[in-house]
Amino acid sequence: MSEDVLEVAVAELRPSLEALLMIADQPLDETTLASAVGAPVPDVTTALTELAREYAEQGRGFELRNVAGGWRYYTREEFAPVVEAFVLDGQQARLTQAALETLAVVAYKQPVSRARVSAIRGVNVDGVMRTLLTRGLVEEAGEDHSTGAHLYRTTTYFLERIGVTSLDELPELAPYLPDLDDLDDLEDELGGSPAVVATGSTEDA
Amino acid sequence: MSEDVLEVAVAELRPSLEALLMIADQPLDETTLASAVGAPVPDVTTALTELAREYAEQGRGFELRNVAGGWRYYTREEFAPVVEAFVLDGQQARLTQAALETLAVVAYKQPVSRARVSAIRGVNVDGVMRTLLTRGLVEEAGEDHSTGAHLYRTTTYFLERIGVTSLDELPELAPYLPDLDDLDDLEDELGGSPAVVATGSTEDA
Amino acid sequence: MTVATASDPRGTEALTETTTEGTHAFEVRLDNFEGPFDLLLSLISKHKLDITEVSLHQVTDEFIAHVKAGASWDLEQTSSFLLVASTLLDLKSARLLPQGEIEDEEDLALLEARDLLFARLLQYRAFKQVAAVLEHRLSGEALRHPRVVGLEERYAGLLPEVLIGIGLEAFAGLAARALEPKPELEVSLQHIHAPAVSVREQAELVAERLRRTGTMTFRALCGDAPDTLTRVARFLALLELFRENVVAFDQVSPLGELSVRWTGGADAEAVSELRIDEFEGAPEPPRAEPTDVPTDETEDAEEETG
Repeated sequence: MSEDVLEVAVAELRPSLEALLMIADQPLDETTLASAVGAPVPDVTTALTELAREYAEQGRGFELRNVAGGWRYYTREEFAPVVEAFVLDGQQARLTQAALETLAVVAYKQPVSRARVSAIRGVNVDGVMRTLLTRGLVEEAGEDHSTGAHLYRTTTYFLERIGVTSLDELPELAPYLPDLDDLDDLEDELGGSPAVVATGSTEDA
Repeated sequence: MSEDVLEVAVAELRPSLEALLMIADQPLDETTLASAVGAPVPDVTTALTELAREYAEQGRGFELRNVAGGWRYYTREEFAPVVEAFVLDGQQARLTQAALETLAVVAYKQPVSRARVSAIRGVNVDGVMRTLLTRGLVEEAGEDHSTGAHLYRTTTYFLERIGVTSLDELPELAPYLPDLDDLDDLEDELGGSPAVVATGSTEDA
Repeated sequence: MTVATASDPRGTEALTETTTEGTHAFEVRLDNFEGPFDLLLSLISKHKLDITEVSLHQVTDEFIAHVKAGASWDLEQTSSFLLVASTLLDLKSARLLPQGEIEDEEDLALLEARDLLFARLLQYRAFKQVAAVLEHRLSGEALRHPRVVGLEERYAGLLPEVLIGIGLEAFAGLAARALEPKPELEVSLQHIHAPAVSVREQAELVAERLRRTGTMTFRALCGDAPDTLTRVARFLALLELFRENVVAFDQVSPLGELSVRWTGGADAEAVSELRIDEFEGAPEPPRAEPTDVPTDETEDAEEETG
């Protein structure tokens, strides 16, 4: 492999695209993909089309589709019943530990960007945030003035599910925290906008 | 397709699994998958193994792996540069030598007290253990009956991070040790010895 | 390491502000040794030796030199090094005696102490080796990124009601734990503010006491030490006195009570004539010099007196 990741050898174009699409949590357009792998857009388009054809030929359970200009993996229509049954069977009712933690951070830090939640949790939270959005527990809340990053807050559905009527009813964090001063330092260190600590700051959440 | 989703035809077992794995936001174990597709667990295991082999043979940019008790799609190692340049989420922070050694002792001696780990490493491990706890690599596992000391063990996340399904897959410690029996005796002797732990330990010298 | 701060709007396209780890991504890899066993092992392997009694003798002086150079380590670390140093010195001094059969309790205790040290060294080496295996696995694994993608929209509507499953208190606890400042790896700054303690002064005090009483336990010698640093200084002072051949150590069981015997002259002058090196440790800048191994080579040569 070339040391310059921006020049993926032709033979590796397809698997590189597969890798990118596998972790992308939303459709990716050809220009974005082309710049990520450092190949010309027409080559990327060809490669994507071939991949899609290959998956179909091999009867894979997923397909690669271009919807409204963006490419993304979808489950194949034929297997929708299996997926539906799986989704319906209740296994998915519970949130994963990662999702719960992310939700907790959003609840107490809102409005907050994904980057900030990632920094706090020490892991990338893109996928988990998407899950929380899908589940209707979290919603977008504008953009950060300085960075332009999307901000997120909890929803009324979240309040309903956790059993309170407003954010003010969430327990104070202070008793659970070792030392709040340290925390402030930490936040300065983490950069980004000044912390919006007040729990009641989003009136409509 | 059969209207009864709980009986996936044999030919459809593999694509059904692919579809489920594609929408899952966490690793799925063989039992869960088997009940979702209505096939016997051994068949599911075989199908998963074959899929994984197929992806490898076809040089896909992703792989299917059984890690920490569940199957999940991962991007293939070779394409890490492309993926990392794209997601910008940085790599997992490297662990220090101290953290690695402490983790190794916990992994092989669990459940184990801090004092015992300290005795083996010859240095205090309080700070390192806290880091490992914060990182989710280690968790508390009750208390020692006789001493009341907190015990620690590794987590499922640790297994995930080192890419194994269970602790059994860790390399044997024995080949690295001249005589394990002697050491067990030794450890009993050292067990919970405060010698190298407390700040006042110089008095024991 | 790819690092983008939260305020860096790079990559605002499809994946938006995906950024980085928390502050704990910036862990420092110290060149210091991970404790006395680590140091011993590196000294032994530096000389391409196997773990034997002879190799222990060969590295004893170097080990002691490192302990001295490490006077600005944190106190716990220093004391753990001193424990091993005392065993090494015991062994080395024992070898100077005519070799023979095990004569008394003392010899037996020394043999036990030696075996214990061997066993602990070997054990530590084993864990160090598997730690390397873990590191290899961790770094390999970090190159694979799992698919963590939310459910397709078409199925989202089918999802059952979310079950948060934990109470409000537990929920707040989760948030608190996530927001808790992450402990940096133990780069202790304690010693920077520790008052300087003169090893020479302590040596004089210790020597004077021993000369009067003949034998004292280390515990008793340190009974009036106001802090750990002073205890460490007294221990270092003892090592110096040992080098000057005016004290001997007795330790009945490994990690047991250490008693110190005066073997020097009986008159008070014996004390004042002693040559005790002062330790650089006193008001030094923080953070020990990062490369203690090679630079100490020359010092070692001068220290062949032990």
